[in-house]
Amino acid sequence: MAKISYAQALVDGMRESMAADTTVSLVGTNVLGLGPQRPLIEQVRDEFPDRVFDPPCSEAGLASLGIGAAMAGARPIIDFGVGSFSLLAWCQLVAEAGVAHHMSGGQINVPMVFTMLHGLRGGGGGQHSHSPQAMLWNNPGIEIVVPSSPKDVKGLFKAAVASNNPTAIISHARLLGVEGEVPEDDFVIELGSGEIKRPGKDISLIASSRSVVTALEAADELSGEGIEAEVVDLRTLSPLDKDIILKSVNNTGRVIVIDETNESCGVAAEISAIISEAAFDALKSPIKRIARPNVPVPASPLLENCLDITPDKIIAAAHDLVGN
Amino acid sequence: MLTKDKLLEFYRGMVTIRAFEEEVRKMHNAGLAPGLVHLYSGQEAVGVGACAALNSDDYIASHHRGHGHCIAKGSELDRLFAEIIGRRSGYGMGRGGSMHIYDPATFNLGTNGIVGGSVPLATGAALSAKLRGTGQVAVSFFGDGVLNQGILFESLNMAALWSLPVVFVCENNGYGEFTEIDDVTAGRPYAKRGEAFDIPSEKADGMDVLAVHEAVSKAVTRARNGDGPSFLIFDTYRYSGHHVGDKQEYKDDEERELWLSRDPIPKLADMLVAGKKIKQAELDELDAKIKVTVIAAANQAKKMPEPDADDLARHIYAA
Amino acid sequence: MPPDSQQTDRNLTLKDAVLEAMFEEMESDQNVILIGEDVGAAGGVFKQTEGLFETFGADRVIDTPISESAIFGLAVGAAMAGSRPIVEVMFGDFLTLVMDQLVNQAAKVHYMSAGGFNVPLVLRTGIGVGGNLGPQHSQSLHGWLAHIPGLKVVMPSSASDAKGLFKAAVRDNNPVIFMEDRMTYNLKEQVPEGEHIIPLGSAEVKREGADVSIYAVARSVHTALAAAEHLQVKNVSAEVVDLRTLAPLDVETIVASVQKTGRALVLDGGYQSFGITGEIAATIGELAFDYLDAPVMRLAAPDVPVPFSPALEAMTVPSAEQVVAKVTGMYGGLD
Amino acid sequence: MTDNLTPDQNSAILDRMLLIRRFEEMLIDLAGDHNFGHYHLYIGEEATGATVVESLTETDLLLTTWRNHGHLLARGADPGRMVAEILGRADGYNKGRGGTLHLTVRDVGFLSTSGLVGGAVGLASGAGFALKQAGEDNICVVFFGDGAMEEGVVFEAMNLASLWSLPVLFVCENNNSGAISAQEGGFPSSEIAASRISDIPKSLNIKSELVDGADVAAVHAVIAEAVGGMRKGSGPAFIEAYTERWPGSRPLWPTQATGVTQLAAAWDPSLITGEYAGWIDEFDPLIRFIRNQLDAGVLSQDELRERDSKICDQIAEARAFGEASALPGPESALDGVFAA
Repeated sequence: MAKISYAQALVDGMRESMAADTTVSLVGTNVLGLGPQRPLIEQVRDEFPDRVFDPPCSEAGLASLGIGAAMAGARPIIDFGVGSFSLLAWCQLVAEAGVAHHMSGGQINVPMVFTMLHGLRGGGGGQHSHSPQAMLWNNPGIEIVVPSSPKDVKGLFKAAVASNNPTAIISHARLLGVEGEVPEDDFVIELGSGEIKRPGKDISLIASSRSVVTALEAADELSGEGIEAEVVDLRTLSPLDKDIILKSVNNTGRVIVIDETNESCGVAAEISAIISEAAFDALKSPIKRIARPNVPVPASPLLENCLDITPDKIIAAAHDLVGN
Repeated sequence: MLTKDKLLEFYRGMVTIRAFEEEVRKMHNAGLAPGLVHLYSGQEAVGVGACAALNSDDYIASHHRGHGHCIAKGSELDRLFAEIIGRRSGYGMGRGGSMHIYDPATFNLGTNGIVGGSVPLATGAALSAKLRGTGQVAVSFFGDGVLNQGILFESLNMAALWSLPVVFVCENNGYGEFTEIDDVTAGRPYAKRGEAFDIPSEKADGMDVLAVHEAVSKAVTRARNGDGPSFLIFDTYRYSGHHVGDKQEYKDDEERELWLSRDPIPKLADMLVAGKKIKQAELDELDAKIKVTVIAAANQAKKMPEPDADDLARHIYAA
Repeated sequence: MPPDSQQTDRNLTLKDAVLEAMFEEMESDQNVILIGEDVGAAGGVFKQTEGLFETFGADRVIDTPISESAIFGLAVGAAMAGSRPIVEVMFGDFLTLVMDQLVNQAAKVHYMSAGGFNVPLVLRTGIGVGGNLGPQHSQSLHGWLAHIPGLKVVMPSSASDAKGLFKAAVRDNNPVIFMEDRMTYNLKEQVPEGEHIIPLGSAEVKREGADVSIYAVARSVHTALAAAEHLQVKNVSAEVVDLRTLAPLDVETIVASVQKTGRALVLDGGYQSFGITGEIAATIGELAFDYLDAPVMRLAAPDVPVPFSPALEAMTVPSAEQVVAKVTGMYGGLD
Repeated sequence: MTDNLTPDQNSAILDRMLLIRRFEEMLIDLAGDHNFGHYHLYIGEEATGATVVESLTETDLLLTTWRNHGHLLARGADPGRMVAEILGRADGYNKGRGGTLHLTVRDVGFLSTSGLVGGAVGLASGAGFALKQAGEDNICVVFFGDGAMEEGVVFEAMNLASLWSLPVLFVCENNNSGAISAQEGGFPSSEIAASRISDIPKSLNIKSELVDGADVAAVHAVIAEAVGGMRKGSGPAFIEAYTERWPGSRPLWPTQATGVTQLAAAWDPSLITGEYAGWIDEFDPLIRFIRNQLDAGVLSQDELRERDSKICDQIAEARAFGEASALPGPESALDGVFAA
């Protein structure tokens, strides 16, 4: 198995999808942000020069373009660059892409992919750090992919392109350079399949995207103290793998839900509510949430760091629960 | 005819912005200014020429490349630096950073991280000014990328319908991020986008502070007289690329040299010297003084305290 | 003044109560303006702004083009410059069109300017399923808004509350989203005359009970009250807590109620996934875990676009029967 | 305008216009018997939709708005299944999920019927993109009202279509001409500062034409030329078809203001009476077209009566089919959010 970066794995997933289906095209080329991984996207252009487009700055128009093209039989990948910018195309995302299949009584499919980066990125400030995934799923009809590793992003990317629904692939800006092992064979990871990234019996750490990496770090430290944490990676929010969540909770009885969306009405709240409805009797203590505090993201590194989810926050919460 | 004092004010403004941006570059390279920092170097004539046409209580709304507008409208240098490096005494106590500098004292509705963000904000301020009968005018500065954003089109329509005192100033520096604007923009000339709504629209040289000043002054007079909006496009150039660290491989030397030869600062200096309004030596002295002032402000900012973590959740809601 | 308010009988519909609040606030503060599609001469698509144009004129009651994004962005700019706009977005679904201005501008300006600028505006919008308007005109999307720090979210259930909350919203120095369920527009009750303010962030117990707490806003409050009557017959005493505002959220009242009853059902007309029911359930789970005699249950709109057909549409609105079934389920079933 | 249509084409267009008119008149009656919510009619604009489809091939794509019945019928959708959808029944094209606002018929080439102002226009550029990528000479037509020209997404989408030379025919049906003004307590359908709507696409280098939308021959001439060019790769085109708004659409809920159309009004002026006689006489495209065909000697009064009677029977059947169709099972409401 080769060790490659998340960014390279994403590009590989995209290239393999485009090679497999000539109707797949890429509109927008800031998929990997403006950092050191940015040039990797040129591999896609080199391989498929006729299917890579540099569009004007028109998020709503581009989202519409992608949706209309998908309705007409193509499988476009529309890139927003920064997740915050998806808000400029919100209407098209939720009120066109999300509803078309259902509203047409199944006559129309919208098989396409939206890509965007989310999360604290270092100085992104209030308008470049949004994590839109919870808001996206508060409106039905869009599949939401939030990978945490190079292997996952590649496998999920291919599944997303192949899916007959609009799918948002939301990558954490700080995961792009993270390396990991990726199988060399042709593999796909099914949407809606979570993964136990680390087994444990004492406490469940339920996370997605970069929070999985943080949870794994915390789990390592906790293990040193004799607390065995199970790390559950949701991988996709929609479809959501409820079984894997409930299985883990029934196994451990203690839960911390970790997620980078804003706490209020965020991913952690939803997962917590699902668990308390479906596995209340298994709970030995209250479910804890570690999410982004309800504050616009400040630009100052010092203040921004206050919002970051760190292993320390998880460890402190775990101590509270296990001592409970 | 502009007075010597006014011309010197233009000169001082442009040199201050150029020197300020050099310090920002150093700060960013030293790891002090987090995130992406977009420099205004090369475009100074637009901000300075436009803001000089405004009263102190006229509004401006700016964009991600907005330090120059803040300086031209009269913000304090040390507090600007402080915000850019995220200090507590910055205009936003470090929450905003380079892309989100708001200064109510100079009627600056903020630099903005969203492409096109400044457009409806200035239009709204113009509506408010009109309703309150204050005689204020609002200027929206935006980049060429906004030419393709729907919000510009919606705002032009409303400003024209209601004859609002707003001046739309497009700073066309040729590139939206890394893409040549001409490659992604349909329709020529771009001024037609304003004309389609029956808005007086014109293009002028954005490397000539006098040309900018003249065009904006006319537009401001029109707005103040109740004759509605104007749409101006100034061709200009960003020397540093999209952000500090952009290697600008998409530009060639010929292009760079052409624009450098049109630099607004020496152009104005030559005019002042040739017109015998001032000696080159005096200008050199002025340059040196400005540099000292700017560096002093930068040093001042670096000594300013970091934000207090206890402030994190302050100002989410107004009282 | 609107015709209804001159009656000595103060029995007003929710729609007229808000209209009265708007009249009073526009009368007392010159800076309050109303902007939106068809709000002026036409008096609003649902006659919800009738009479304002005639009274305050075209300068303060402004008809706009169909440009939601710029209309709202313009209102943010006007608010920063000293006006106090009330912006009408005809259908809650069209919040999608103003999302960038709402989230990236309005909600953050005060914070990013460290208090330098305020954005005192009210975004008023009609929400809710009913009347067969289909998937693009029926949704209740308040979950999104409650997710964004910097926004206040108000959802009245009754005429009197609507007036008091609306007046508070107009006087608030922050962007406030005021969401009215169109199906409650014609509900009538006694509404206090003149100065009647309900502070944002104050929930109200609309019905006292001992056995189970039902939390709701807007139309769902009425569903909860109807269910409470059914439950009474089964000897279950339900307390109905009307949250009235989602941001600020009155956590104290929420927790106090469940501490008393030990059981909680969160009811909502918005989508369940990542919506307000998840937030309240999680909050209760964190703060009142030890008081719980049963899991916190949720009942919200199913995660499906709102279909047009009358037969299908009804399925997307939580009903009193479903509430009763959920609550009796907490007791392992009751007769 | 010289008549550039063959007799067969004229005949087909007349049938379509009649079908649309009788369908919509039936709907007003239907709305009295069933509450199916807010709806929008195409009466007065039939000449545009019925003629545009004449220039299309079977594989061309279409998109439209809430004012869609005319476009769908012109393209050959089954009126019975349309009634069923409007009533929210199981046999409706959208299985009751769309209703009148979102009635879509993929089988005859419609991709979307968006309820969002300007929504369909954005999608149309996407359809054009896919068609161009596929490399065939198909085009995509999008119908929308003048109000859409106030939405930013329309401008963004037109810029993309122009920039990438996409085969999209933008048909703006402007029924604002002579519309009751806001001051009279009605709803102006657009507020645009542009002197002419077509100036806006022109600023984006899109070829734009203005045409009397109630004149069949004129509509055909501009559409045929635009479509011909587009199939050869000349990029998008914009047609503004203006009509005088039908008085029955005021204020917002359609009423039978001009009465059930009496086709004989085309030759018997004594039948044109009442408050809206002016509209019927001058602006009703159906009456205009019938007069034109009678004058040209290609249609007789008897033939017209016979065809109308057949169409009225067809509409009655469609209504009966729709009303007889069952409501969908409530449990199915939750089905089909995602495609397989």
